[in-house]
Amino acid sequence: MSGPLLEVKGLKKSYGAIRAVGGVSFQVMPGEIFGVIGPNGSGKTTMFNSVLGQIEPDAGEIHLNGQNITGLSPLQLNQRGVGRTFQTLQVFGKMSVRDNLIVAAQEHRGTMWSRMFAPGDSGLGAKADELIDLFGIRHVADKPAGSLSYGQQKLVDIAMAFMSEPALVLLDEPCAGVNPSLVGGISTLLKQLNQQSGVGKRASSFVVIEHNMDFVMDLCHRIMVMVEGEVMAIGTPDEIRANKQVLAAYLGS
Amino acid sequence: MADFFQLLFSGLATGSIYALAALGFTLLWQASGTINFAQGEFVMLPAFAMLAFASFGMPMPLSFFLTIVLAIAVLGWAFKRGIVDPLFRYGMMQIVVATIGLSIAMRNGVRLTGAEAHPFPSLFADRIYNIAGVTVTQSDIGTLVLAMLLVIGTQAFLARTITGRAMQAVAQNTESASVLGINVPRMIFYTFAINAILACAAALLVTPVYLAKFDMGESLGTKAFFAAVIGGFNNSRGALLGGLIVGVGENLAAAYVSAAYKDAVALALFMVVILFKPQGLLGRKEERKV
Amino acid sequence: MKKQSAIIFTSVALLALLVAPHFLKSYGVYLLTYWLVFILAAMGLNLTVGYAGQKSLGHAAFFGIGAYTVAIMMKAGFSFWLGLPAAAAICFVTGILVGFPALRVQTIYLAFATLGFNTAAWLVMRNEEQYTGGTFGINNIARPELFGLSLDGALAYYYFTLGVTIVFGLLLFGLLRSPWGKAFTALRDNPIRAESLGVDVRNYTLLSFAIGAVYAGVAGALFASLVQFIDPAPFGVGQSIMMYLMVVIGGPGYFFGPVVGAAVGVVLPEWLRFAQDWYLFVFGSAVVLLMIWLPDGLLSIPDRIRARRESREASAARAAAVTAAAANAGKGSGA
Amino acid sequence: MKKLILALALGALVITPAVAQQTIKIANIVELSGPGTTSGTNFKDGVMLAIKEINAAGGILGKQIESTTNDTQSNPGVAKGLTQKAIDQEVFAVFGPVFSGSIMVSMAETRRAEVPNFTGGEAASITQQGNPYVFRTSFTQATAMPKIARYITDQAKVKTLALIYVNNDFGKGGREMLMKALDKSPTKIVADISTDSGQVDFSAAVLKAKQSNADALFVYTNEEESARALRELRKQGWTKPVIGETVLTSQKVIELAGDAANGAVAHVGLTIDAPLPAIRAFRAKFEKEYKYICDHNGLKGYSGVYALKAAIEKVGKLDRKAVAKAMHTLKVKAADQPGILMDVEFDANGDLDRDSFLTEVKNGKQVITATLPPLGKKK
Repeated sequence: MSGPLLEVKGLKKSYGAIRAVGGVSFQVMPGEIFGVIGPNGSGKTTMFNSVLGQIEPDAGEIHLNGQNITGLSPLQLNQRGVGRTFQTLQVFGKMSVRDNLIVAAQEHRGTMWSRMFAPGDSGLGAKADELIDLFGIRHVADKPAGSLSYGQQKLVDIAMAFMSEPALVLLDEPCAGVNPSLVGGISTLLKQLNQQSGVGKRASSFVVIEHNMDFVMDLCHRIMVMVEGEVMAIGTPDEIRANKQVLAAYLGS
Repeated sequence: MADFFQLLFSGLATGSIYALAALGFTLLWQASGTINFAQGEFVMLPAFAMLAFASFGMPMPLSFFLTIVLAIAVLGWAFKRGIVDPLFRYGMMQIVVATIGLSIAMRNGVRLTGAEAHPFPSLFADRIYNIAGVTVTQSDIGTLVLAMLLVIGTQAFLARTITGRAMQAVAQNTESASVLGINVPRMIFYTFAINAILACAAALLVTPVYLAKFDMGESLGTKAFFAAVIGGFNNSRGALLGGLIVGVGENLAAAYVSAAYKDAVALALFMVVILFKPQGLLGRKEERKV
Repeated sequence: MKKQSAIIFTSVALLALLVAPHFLKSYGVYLLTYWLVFILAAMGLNLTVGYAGQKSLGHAAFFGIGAYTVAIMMKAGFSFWLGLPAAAAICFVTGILVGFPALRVQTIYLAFATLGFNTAAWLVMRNEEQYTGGTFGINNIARPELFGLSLDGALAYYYFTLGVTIVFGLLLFGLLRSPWGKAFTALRDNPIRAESLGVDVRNYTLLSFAIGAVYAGVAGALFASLVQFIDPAPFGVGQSIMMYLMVVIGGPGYFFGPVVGAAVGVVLPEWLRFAQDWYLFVFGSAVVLLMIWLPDGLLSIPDRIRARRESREASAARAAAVTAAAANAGKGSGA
Repeated sequence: MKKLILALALGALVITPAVAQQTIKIANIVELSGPGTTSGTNFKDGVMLAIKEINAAGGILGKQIESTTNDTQSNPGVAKGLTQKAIDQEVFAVFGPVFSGSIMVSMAETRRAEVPNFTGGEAASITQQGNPYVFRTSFTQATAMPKIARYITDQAKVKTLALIYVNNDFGKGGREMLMKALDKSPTKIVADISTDSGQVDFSAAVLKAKQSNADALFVYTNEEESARALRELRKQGWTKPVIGETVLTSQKVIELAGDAANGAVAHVGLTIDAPLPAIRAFRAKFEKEYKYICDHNGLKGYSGVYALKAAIEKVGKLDRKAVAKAMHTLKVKAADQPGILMDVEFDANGDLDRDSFLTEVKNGKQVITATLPPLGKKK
């Protein structure tokens, strides 16, 4: 019964003569935090965007809970419980923080027509408050998101991905550009969210791309190393740390 | 067949005029993301300036030269500093509205001097040639040749000279251009200056046909705008192609399709281009930024 | 606090609108009605452009479609009350069709596409003479009756228009407060992120056009009955650009932006007539200056004042912190 | 800037209510911007010149004329508001607008308020609605076109005619009237070519006319477009007759078209080049005052004011209803009322009739080749 939540099989994508991803396969189990690391240009982002429906892979299949989701649009993926964050800040700058959180989940409440003229918070006020408190952004909750500091916006950005209680969340460099003092906080938050610290009603799985090695090693249950579009290794943080090949690739041969 | 060539040639002559005005559109768009809805008025003002200088008894070349100097100052420098610079960072909406306001002010300002159309001296002799059943005037040929030369000359300037290349670098990527040590504001000003000079040249060529009138910029601006979009808003050669297509297209349509719907042909092409090749026939693709 | 002052302001304005015509002669009443019609049209455009971020330069086409629908139907013997919903329905469908290009192209290219649509609509209005009267236009368009009351008088028609504007204003207000409003704003601020959060970009884009078009269509219907004559001229690209100007000058994305913007577009030129021959020159220059002064529109003034106050407070706080730090540093070096 | 301040001051003056009944208030509601600018400006200047003269000569019934001028932007919606404004200010008469769409809405307002309205419009439909308060200042197309049609068929012996018209209310109205007038005649229209207002390139239009092999071409467009059409005709070697109505042989077209205008023939209701001393004097006065040569619209405005003056003097008091009534069937002789320029007769619809001219451009000058009697006299 407890098969993989996400299964990627033989994913391939080329841009002209340049092969970005050359046959990547992996599985993410329910409740697992799955890290993806690799040098720049190793195909992480291409793999990520293929899973998220931003680009169409040349070959391979992607399954969610055993269902084939290859080629579905970002919208359809979201409707099937896939959330994501972006590498760069992607909050709705002119809306308040609270509205940012509400809009992040409202489309999962009822139909489009039932939402017409419905109350503005879609019954998501309590949920939003929960996350606002969890993320410690209560003092800025009513300010326009665009007016916050970078770190605060990053927190809002991450919180938005969890508003609709997704089964799978893909996080693209959640620590990029963040003040080192905040990195630990984000790690703790993600762990809490993963262990359903009163937020998710079911276990959620994460896929995390990140360059910050300490962060990945601390957070993830398993880690996949990608080099030149191929999977070099998949294993627990300890296994990866001990892998000579990985060390060589990272330190440069 | 002679009829067809008659239409084709007249269309080319008219189209080269559109191209000249369209070129200004594309230059400003590339350099500063400005869509200048007052572009037609930018041609109308120099026409009146030249007439004004001429009315003081100045010879045409001198009044043309003085008009260029004035245009660089007003339509180039003052326009950039006064309107584009303060609004640049707010984006397209604000610049569009400001240039609309500017065109209303310019048109109605000139109207105060009179609502009459004034004849304008042509550069060319009033002579007609008959080539294999096709009649052309010297001014048709002259306008076509001069307009083409101006478009090609501008192209060559942008592609061949150091300044021109620097201007193109700025148009393509402002940030890396400034990293390379290019004086970005100056290059943008040069673009505005060139636009002003082209407007003066266009005024010299089109006014004998369009006649100097306060609202002459209205239809010229619209046609040039269509031409620029069809050819490619971010490509100077596209302006030439677009201008000629619009000029020839409306003539052929008027003769062979329906005179009342002659604008619909350019329009249909315009829509097809926008929907299927929004960067224009010759434009390069712009990445959609996340 | 902000809410309260908004309520007070709105009620005072409404009261003024109710009372004002009694102090005005027929020209003043006509001008107010004209203004209301353009408020309604600009409200629709504000939804499309200001809230949903779809750059449309074809709004006057919907305005014209609404006007012609009512005029043609009334000439054919149908009631205004049949024409009005027909105008709204036709505009809704056309709006959806015009929205499709917005799924392919954005920003200026969308503006170009809508501008092209407007030109095409105008050509049809001018050339299809058997239906639209061509350049002769349609004359003697009647004003409707409401519950047996004739709306023929200037004052009656004013109150009728005011009523329609308020009803549609409330509907829009309700819509914008609902989840739809947030979805539109999300679409404007960041369509890619919005889609990744489950916002159906396609549906909301099309609806932003369609609903905006309905407002323009209803406004057009009221316009036809107000002027009692229509020809293609006021439905061309120039009018679209003027409507766009009204939205941007008023403040795109501000609910009351169209009210202020339409005042600038409709009432200001009339008021400037004391400048005689100069009035349009002054108007054009005023638009340029307004834009440079307030690029986010006239209704951004309160926000701007607030932002200025906040930045002043912040810089004061910073200065205090610096002084304190300096004092500390002084102490430290002194010790 | 000084001008602006002056304008502001004037504006303030206009707003202050005038002393009732001491003056005769007239509102100019004309096209001073948009596509109708040239016509509207000429019309207004004509009206203003007449007012100035009349005031200098002691006014009408000893009362001075006071005028306001407002721009319709060539937009009927604005024209309607301005007419209401004029009525609010209790003007005695309204002059303008010239565009038929605008006059359609403005005359509905003036009718309701029973204010005489003098229009420069030529569309036949204006006076076909039974509105007793609207009056022409020129021929309607319904009067002019039969006159020119008679010339085309009887004198020029044209069997087949090509027609180039401008696709606006003016052009289309003229086209319909001409077609109606030629309907029963042996002359057939073999090419019907629409052009746009502001059109620059006439090569396709002229080519189509040539292809039709017509005996003659009728050109019915505004001044600038007429000039461009004439140039294109010459370029493409058109040698057959070119015929027009009023505009084609006007001073402005000759100025703009140069040599290409030579040979063009047109019927002209009231022309600045008429060999009449009154019109010569008017032309000189107008040019001195406004620094340009006025077209027929200037004459319309000017003579319109004098027609109003004649009607008021006939009634002997400032009573709008009585004046409007007197305007119908009013006959004014230039001998009694020099400002009317030519003898004129208004009918029960508010249409006017008088002598008109057949003109031809010879050596860059408009020459009158024949004087045509009023249409009514022939019946």
